Amino acid sequence: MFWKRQVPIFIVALIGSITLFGWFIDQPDVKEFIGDDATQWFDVLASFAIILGALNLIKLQIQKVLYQKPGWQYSVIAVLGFIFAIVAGFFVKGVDDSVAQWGAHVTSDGTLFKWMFDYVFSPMSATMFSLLAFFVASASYRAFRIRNFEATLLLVSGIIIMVGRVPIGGVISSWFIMYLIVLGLGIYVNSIKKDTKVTFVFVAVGVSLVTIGGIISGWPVDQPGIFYLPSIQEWIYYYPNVAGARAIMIGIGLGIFATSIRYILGIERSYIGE
Amino acid sequence: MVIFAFAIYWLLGHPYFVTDRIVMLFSILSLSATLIYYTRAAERGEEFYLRPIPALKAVEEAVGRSTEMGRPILYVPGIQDMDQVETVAGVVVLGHVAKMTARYETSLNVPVSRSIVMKAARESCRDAYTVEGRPDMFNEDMVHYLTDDQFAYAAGVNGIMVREKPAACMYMGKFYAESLILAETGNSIGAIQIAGTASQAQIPFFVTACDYTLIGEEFFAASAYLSQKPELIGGVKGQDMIKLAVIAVMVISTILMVLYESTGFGFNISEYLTIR
Amino acid sequence: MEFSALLGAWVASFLTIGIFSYLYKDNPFYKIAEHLFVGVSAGYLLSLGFWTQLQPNLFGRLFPAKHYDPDTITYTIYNVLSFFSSSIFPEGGIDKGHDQHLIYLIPLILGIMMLMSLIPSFSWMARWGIAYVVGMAAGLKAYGYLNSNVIGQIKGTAVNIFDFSLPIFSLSSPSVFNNLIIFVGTICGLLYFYFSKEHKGLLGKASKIGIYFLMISFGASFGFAVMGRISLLIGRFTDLITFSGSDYNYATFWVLILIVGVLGYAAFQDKEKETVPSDDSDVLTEEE
Amino acid sequence: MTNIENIFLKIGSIDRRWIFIIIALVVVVPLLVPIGLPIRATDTSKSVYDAVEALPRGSKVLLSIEYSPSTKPENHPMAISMMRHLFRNNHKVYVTCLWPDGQFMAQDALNQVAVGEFDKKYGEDYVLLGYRPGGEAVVKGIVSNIRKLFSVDARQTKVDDIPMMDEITNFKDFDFLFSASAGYPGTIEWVQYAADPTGVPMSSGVTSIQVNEVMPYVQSGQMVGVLAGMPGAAEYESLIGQKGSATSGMDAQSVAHLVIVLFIVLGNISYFIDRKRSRKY
Repeated sequence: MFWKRQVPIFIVALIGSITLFGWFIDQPDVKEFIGDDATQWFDVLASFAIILGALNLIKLQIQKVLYQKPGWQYSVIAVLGFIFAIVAGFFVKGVDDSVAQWGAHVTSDGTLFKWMFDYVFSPMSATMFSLLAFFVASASYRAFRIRNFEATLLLVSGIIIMVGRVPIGGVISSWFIMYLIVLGLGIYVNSIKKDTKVTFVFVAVGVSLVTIGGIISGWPVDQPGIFYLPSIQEWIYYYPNVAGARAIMIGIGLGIFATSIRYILGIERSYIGE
Repeated sequence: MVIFAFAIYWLLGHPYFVTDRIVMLFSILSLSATLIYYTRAAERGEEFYLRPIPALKAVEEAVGRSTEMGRPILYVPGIQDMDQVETVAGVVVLGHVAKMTARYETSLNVPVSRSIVMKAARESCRDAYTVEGRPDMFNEDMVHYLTDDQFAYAAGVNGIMVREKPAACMYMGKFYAESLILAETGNSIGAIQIAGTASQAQIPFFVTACDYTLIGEEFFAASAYLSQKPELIGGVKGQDMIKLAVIAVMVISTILMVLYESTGFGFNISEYLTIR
Repeated sequence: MEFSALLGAWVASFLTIGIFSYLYKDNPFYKIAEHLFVGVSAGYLLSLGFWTQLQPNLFGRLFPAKHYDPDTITYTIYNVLSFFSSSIFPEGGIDKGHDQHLIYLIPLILGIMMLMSLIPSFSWMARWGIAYVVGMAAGLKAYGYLNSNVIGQIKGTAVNIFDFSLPIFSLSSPSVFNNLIIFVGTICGLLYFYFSKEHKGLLGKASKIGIYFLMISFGASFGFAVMGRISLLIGRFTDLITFSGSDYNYATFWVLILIVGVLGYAAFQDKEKETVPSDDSDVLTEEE
Repeated sequence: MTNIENIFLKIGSIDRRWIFIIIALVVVVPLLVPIGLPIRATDTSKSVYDAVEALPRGSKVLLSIEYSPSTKPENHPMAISMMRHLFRNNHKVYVTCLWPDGQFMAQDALNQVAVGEFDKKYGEDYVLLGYRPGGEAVVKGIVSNIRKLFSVDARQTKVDDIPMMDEITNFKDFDFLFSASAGYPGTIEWVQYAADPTGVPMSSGVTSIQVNEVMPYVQSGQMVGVLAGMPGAAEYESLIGQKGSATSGMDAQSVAHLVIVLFIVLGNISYFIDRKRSRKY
């Protein structure tokens, strides 16, 4: 129990307080240890963690093959892929020492490792992500509903950002947006008054007001600014959005601060599986 | 004690101390003290009020509706392992949901993507059914492992949704891109959907596609609230107090800034807030 | 065109289209590509972590070339290791510009303990290494987040909001109105996450305003998320268009035809089978 | 009226594979047949440009590459434009990577810009220090002593043998930091452990998804401007007056966004019709 439980908790407390209070200590030896060696150890252990993760994954795949679990044929492919990557990483360089020595081979052009990166790893990881573009499209069609005021606010600000930020947003005239707003308000008026006449009068007055305004000012694309998509977009992005994002950021910051302190004090021990 | 010791050290000429960061040291010490104080208070048995969270009420409604319709409930605890706080919170909420399904005799379906999560989720369901006096209704297969891979898992859950047509779908945990795929399918089968996550990039998708969403900290507070563990409730309370302090500092510094820049009265607080 | 690049283009277009075929439905092409991805990325990360950190910065400090002396114990061990793998441990020590620091045996031991945890009965051994990483991350984060995400943000919000040298209202440049938006929005947003009091009265109103700001922010995130996904798709298609050129023997087209053909044929076969519904297919989809 | 409503309902329930095909088309067609919409720079992109422009010639700039091939279409054009801008103004460029794949991306961009376009000299005008695992600890290491962390560069040359590294011992020796980032570790870690504690100005180019996480830093001045996603990269390309892959993607981006907005609107119309009907019964 002592080795499995107390020691890790002690390590967290010790290393945690050294790094935390190290921020305030201005003594060359301490500073050097915290700034350089302790971080180096961290980096070394982070690499071991990466290796551990990779081996764990492959262990699971091999188990799948050995016990012939459903879909094990595909796991064979995963294992083969792993072996290929290891061969490229440790055994076959593909170029002479004069071009790239061991160690530099993972970045140099012409090596087997680089080939694997360019034509196997890279296209697949990029494609996996780009699949999402399609799902976004179908979800925006079938799931993004104006259920309540909050969702409306979300979708409207999302749409303004989406259109206002790309070049096409700059081509859309602010007068067009004004017409859209008049029509939108018309639908709203109709849904409360339930009277076609009122709606008609409202829309007619609105449309003519906008038209008169347009004729007088000569239809400038980006005037008045509060109806020009790139300007509205910029405003939302830089002010209300930042206010919301900042509230979340402070919340997250406090949450992480609290969790870190709890780790250091040994109150929170989930990392050892408790 | 700490302050006293520090005062002596300070008077001795504070060797080896980064004086520029003194504001930071005091914030760290005082905030930690607040956290510890409320955690201790909760452990001593002091009760703290936590406001009701609408999405949790909706869970009960959803379970009721599933019972009426005779359809199961689908619960997705995210795609990450137990080392993520959100997954832990998800499993805590699962225990709560399992109690309700035991009470209403509705069937529960929990597909998971990590083997450790499977173990934890099974335990928490078993406990819930035992507490409600219905251990007979619990079977291990209600929590089952699909696959580790993100999209394959999403596809598997989609398959379950389309075939079993659950009346309610709940997504509580750490989500990445699959949030969208799940919420969309759930929407297309007309299920009541309730989500909870702290992944900032995924919240918008849940908000638009689900009926209720627990946003970020709300989700953690909900799990503290449901688990009734004193250290978690104390933590929520402590963080609340810190939040109040942050707001207070914000208001006071703003007033000071307005005074300083408009009338030259007072001092420039922003210098104290800049810590190099 | 070199053979390796040509082969690469074919492999890349096969994998890309194989993954895209998932949009039609889950199928063997997708699964092959996906599992290959899992295996290759595991091996890839392992190799990179080893060659960029462990070999130069750990072994490079334990066995630096600077102090090479075959008579000492360390270098005797080194020569044995070198016998097994001269690529990792080249003759004469590792020359990465380090001095010898035997204190780096500590992270080495912790690291080896981490790897030992692959054996189930030693799984606890990983905890030491993890504890180090967790502890250090906690110490760094507690300071970093408090400074940048809390105090820095207080400073960003606490400005002279009634600075009347600024215009009262202006959309996209600093103005009193915009300062107020940030101030009110941030505080109300924080109040929404205040749990230990019921949201009624003034607090209720403030938290309502707060949630509106949060929603606008989520809306912006949503817009940006869509933007990002589309950009990535554009990048993929640009590559596929490149690979469909004559330089690459029209790789994209041929692979596309192959995969569409096979999937189409399978769909056709499925349709004929549909008259006899079988339980088999159900079981299969569940595993997926 | 009911006929129109029925059509909308029918559209509302089409198979999603049709939507997939539409999206594929609206992305591919503008790529093959460009429209050439004008690009106007947003304020946050302009501040990045102005900050770089204001650096005195020969400044030492740290360029950190933190993305992988999966977000290459967004980040790579930013990195390339930034390098062009830096090399054109004769700054010294130091490249580090917090992501493993970052060094391939960096190598790619350097080959294209430093070697291909500007014929700069390795070790004197630019250096690729490479990748180190460890996230925030690497940033902390760079702030404390970069020579200890990067004892060798990506080509395994010792830093003591690299002339331009002579005047560099830690992060404070740099005049500016630009991070091209796609997540953790990335911009946020640079702000927290490097820029905020030292006061060295920094700026960043991030993926669209990440924008909202860093915006508060930009607004409060902890960061100087930000390039947001592929449109941000396109804006930077137009600011430095050299078009690249981001600009050519903008037409497809514009059209795809419009189509998605159209989807949202259509979807909601059929939703309302549906709701109206179910209320009646």
